[in-house]
Amino acid sequence: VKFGEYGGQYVPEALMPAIEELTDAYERYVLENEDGFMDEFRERLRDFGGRPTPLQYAEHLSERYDSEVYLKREDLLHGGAHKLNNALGQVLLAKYMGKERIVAETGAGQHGTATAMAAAHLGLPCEIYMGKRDINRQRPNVFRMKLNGSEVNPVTTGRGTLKEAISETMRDWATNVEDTHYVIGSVVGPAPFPAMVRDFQAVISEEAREQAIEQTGGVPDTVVACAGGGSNTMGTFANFVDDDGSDGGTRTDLVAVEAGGSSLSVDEEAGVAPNSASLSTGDEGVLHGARTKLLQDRDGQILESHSVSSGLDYAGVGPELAYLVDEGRVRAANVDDDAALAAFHRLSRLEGVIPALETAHAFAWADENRDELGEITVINVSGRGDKDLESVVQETEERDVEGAVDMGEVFH
Amino acid sequence: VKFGEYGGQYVPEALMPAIEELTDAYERYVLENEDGFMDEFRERLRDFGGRPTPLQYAEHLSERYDSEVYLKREDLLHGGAHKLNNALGQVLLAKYMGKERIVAETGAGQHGTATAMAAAHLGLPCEIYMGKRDINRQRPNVFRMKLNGSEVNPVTTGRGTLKEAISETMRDWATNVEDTHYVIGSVVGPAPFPAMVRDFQAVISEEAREQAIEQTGGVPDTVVACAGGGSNTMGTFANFVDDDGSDGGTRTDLVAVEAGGSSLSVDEEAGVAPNSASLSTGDEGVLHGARTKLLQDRDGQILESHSVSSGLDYAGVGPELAYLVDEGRVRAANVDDDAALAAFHRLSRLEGVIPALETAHAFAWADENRDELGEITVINVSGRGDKDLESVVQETEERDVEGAVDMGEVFH
Amino acid sequence: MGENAALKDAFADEPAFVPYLAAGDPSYEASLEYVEALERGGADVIELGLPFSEPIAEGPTIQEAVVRSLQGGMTPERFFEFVEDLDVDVPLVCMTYYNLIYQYGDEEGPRPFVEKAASLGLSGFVVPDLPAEEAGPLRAACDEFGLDLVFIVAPTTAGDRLERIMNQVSGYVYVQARLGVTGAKDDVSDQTGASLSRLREWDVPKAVGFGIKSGEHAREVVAAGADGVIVGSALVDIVAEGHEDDTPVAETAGRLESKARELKEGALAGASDGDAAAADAEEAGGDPDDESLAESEPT
Amino acid sequence: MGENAALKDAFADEPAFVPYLAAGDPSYEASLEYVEALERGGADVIELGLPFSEPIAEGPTIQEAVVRSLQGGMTPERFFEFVEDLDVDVPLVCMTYYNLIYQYGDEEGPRPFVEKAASLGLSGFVVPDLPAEEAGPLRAACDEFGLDLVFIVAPTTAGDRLERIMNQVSGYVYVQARLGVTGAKDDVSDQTGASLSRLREWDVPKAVGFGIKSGEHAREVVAAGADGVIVGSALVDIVAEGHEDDTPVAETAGRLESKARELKEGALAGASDGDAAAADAEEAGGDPDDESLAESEPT
Repeated sequence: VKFGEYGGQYVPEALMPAIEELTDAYERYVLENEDGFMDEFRERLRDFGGRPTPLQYAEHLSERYDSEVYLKREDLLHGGAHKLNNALGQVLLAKYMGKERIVAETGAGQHGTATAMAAAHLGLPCEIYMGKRDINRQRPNVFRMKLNGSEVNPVTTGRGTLKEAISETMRDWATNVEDTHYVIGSVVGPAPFPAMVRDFQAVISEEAREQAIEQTGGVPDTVVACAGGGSNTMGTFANFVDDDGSDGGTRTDLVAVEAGGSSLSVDEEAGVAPNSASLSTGDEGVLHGARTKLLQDRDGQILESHSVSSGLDYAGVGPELAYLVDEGRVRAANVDDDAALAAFHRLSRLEGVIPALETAHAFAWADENRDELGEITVINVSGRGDKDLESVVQETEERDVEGAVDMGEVFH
Repeated sequence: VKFGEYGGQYVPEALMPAIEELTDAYERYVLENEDGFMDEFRERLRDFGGRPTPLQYAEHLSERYDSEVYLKREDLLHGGAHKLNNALGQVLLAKYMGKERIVAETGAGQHGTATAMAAAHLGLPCEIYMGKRDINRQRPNVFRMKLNGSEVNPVTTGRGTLKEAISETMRDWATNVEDTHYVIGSVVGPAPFPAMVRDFQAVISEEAREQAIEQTGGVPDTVVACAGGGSNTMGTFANFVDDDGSDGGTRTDLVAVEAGGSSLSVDEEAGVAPNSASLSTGDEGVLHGARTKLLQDRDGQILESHSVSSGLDYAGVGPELAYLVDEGRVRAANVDDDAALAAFHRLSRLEGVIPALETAHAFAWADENRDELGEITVINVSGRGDKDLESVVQETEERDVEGAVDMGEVFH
Repeated sequence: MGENAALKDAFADEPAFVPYLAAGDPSYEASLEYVEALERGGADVIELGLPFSEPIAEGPTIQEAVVRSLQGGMTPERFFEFVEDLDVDVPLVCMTYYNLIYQYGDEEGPRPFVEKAASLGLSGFVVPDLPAEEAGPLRAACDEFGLDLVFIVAPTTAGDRLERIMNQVSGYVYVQARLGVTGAKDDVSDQTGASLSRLREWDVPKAVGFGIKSGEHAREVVAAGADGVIVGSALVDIVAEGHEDDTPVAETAGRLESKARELKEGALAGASDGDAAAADAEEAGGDPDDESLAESEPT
Repeated sequence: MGENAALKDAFADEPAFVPYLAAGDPSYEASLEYVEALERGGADVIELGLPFSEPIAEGPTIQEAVVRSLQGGMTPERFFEFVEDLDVDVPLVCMTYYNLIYQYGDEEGPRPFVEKAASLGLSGFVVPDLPAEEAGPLRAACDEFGLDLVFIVAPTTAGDRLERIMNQVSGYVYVQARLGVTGAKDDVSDQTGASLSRLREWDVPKAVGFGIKSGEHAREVVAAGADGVIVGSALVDIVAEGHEDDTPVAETAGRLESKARELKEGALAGASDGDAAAADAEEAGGDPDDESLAESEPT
């Protein structure tokens, strides 16, 4: 249940029996495919989710970087992001476990919408906790959850964002643990969540590795993914971790790109880190059930994180990712808000793929570090950017974003 | 170039040479796969577009209708609708033809965004004509087109909607015909467009037919698609047209569901048909380059059509579809705005798939006519409903929609 | 092929001036005045637009005329009344889109419309969305009732297509001076000379249109070999301006008449230039038709 | 296992009243008064909250207390000063989340925090997000410095887990009366009797918490076999109300003192009931621990 010193199960006692039950179910259904769980999961991912997603050659980026760049198109998954891989896996697991109710937290709403879709698909009632402030910033995702029949419960404590929503969902779970499964949205939380969510997301790299070998003749030299909590990151890296050159083959460089926000510095007085770069700048600590790298002040109080991309805006990160960074197998990098916005515009214009702002961070890193790209580069397009249009327009107007089109003129 | 009496090439002389050139290119590249055009098209549809899309068993609808209901998931195609099949085909064809510039019209923006994506992907400059009124109603799609590097040209004539945008794009084409290709967005317009667009969209039914046979052991009894201009309709029907029972096998019932709007009656005085049911209620006439069924007054002036779904809001329909309806091979049906809204909510809630409002018409028909569904029913999910969220919320609040959730409460 | 001698005759003696106005723009009564003013100004043939709701071949100027006319209640029936009420002696050509012709009357097809037009003395049709390939039924009806069917030849029209058109055309051929829509630019394209050159072998009057806005334009076009000039947007502009400024109808009519005179005189001047240039060329042993329009301008 | 006799002793003679307040809520000075009022009201042990920014086990009442305290500048260092400044004689237990314990001091791990706590005379810890599985390092530090580590037993805790917890607990065991978070409901769960029954075999004081808001609740819980009652939200409510209404600190302190007295007296009354019920049961030959809480209420 640990990744080196990271991970563990730092949760209220009331939840521990449920976590033991989940651990047992994870081992039986996920790891051992009991009752054909994994077969059904894969089949539903295919038919409902739209897997496999393509590994697309990106002609114009390849020219630009003098590297063969391939896009792993998780933006094409049902719901518009990789999130469904995990949500569908967990809701199905809850069904196998005989649970009768689903709860989940959501920040920007991507995990919430994925969970709501999965719950509707599998016929389980679902309640989603979402910060009041996020609710008002992410109306379309709130609509989607409600359309799928989920309840959306506003969380008014604290700043009303993801951190508070997670805490509140844990409280619900602690209250209704006997019939309820908590679908955690990333590779965070108490064991077995980080490993289980990784396993559900690992389909990304399972496909990408096979596709890369088929399309290029070998494993890629560089694999890049953005990192917030780290679920798309771990999903994208999982099957490449062992491509570490130890067998004399290619050592695939794994780059986790965090949100550098507006600055990497921290305002302890205000309790704010204007970034979400916990892998790059955080310290070890315990949050939301796991020991991992955190943005915290010297006392251990959790800082308010920030990113232009709300999906990366989290003060923690998956414990396995923290471990892989410490081990040197994964490289932690970060780019700032401006670079991410420029990358958002660049990919949209050059390749006809509008990425999520989260995703744009991975592309910004590639652009800033093109000399570090190997011959074959795979970048995970973790989600599509439709949800970000309004905020990109607004942010673009407020900044001087390199290569951005004037979005407003047509309405004048 | 004709389908019975329908079709033809009713365009200004200036365009005729381009149409002859296009006809030649269509025959060589599309029909004969010259220079491997179709191979490249299929490969790009796969890698860039995300094909094949799944044929998904819909458990809860199947229970409700006592028919095995399968969803053809075109909503999972890149861009969120079937539109890319055609846009990618035509932009690629333009490239093979040596054209240096793309123009297209768009109504709700689905075809415009698909064309803009395809143009960015293939590196061709692109201008999209869009009614001023539509621009203001469909801001997110305008953003998407501009992000993909396309120009969006507001059309201020008339009511400022699709009909005027088509006319304006024809004018641009007539002016710049030598280096420009006009990517028409549906199976309408002068020959060879209706046949060519059908061929690009036919991948829907090519896949669906194979998938149905693989998953159910035979061709479906009923195939349902919504119909505006008719591109998803023809794409969904094309490979089932010959399953007409003439060989003693299954006769697949093909149902084209039009927008009944608020009423099927016509206000000739105001020049308005409060529906878009040209197959069901229109008369033969000539519009936008083809003879087909039209919503027109007794003099032949084109009526303003209406639908709650802007993608169906068009006074004409593809000539081949008009022909197949006359021949009795395709059944023309329609459902009203209220039924479409209820179906939008129903599919979202029961299956975790939020359909486009266009698509919802097909599901509304199935709900109202469940006794007519055969043992195996395929319904085309032509697009996803993300684009329609705001208008659905608004329309739902204004009406008493069966089974709709109260969308607003969470924000109060 | 049936033919109405009136149209061909209008081009016989001197370069013809063929103005266009949308019938009923901006009102039925005013429009009657305006059309009659064109005759006074020297029109040899008048193209009278029957407005269609989707005028795909028109630029903004004529689109707006169409909207004004439709809002004023123009319909095919009213159009025919308009023709009856009109007091002009020059031949009239009805310019409209095919759907209106097709829908008229009880039976499907163009025959009732043509029959009605013939009964009112109209001389022919120009139908911008009806290429030669689709024109069979209308051509047949025109033949039956002795009306002309004018076709447009575009700069892109060549080879077989040109043959096909020229074999069906009657009255005159409408030579489109440039690509695009009506009224788009206000200079005269140098494609005109090339277009006219391609048409030389056919014995049908060649009227050039698209972008002719002044007497000087008309002169250049005729000097380049045209048998006539077609002018629409420049005249519709005057109607639009009068409408927007609430100018008295008589005053607008007067402006139309003098604009018409300017254009007719330009065309006549062009004919003299053309004769002179041809004479020069003959002297130099060259072929005037091979010269570009720019070169054939008077120096 | 190291142990601090003070805690166990507090439960020795009569049912213990264990109130909770967040240190520094709503201000450092007021909070000192409030905690001291609890002792005057009859507290036997005081659970003093060191607020953590992510209190995942708390309901809204205590969450808000945490916010007030943090906004008032509470930190671990200030907390220790608070303990020094506090003039109470009953044992103090620090209730906080693990990250604050883990981060304190230069080295990683809980030892510096425990050492500091011991030096100030604190008696032990309750750490809601530290289950027995992860408690090894803290348990070791507590052993080293002679402090108690209180664990929570939930209604869902059974079998091996219960063994594991009971083998590590010292001071008292915190019996969670119901699933959920602190302060969620205001009735007393009938799960309490069952929970206490499962714990009977272990010789450690059993203090019941979660949802006890009145003397009557306290009485019921003790009557059901509890050795003490833990009350947090009901007291924090008084602090919150005083804060919102700008009530003078002394007045709020007075209310806290009388609420404490009510709860302590309820607990004492429950002990008499329990004795009586046990006597009744003994008479009837039954086992009082098997009876549900409802049945053991005085009739």
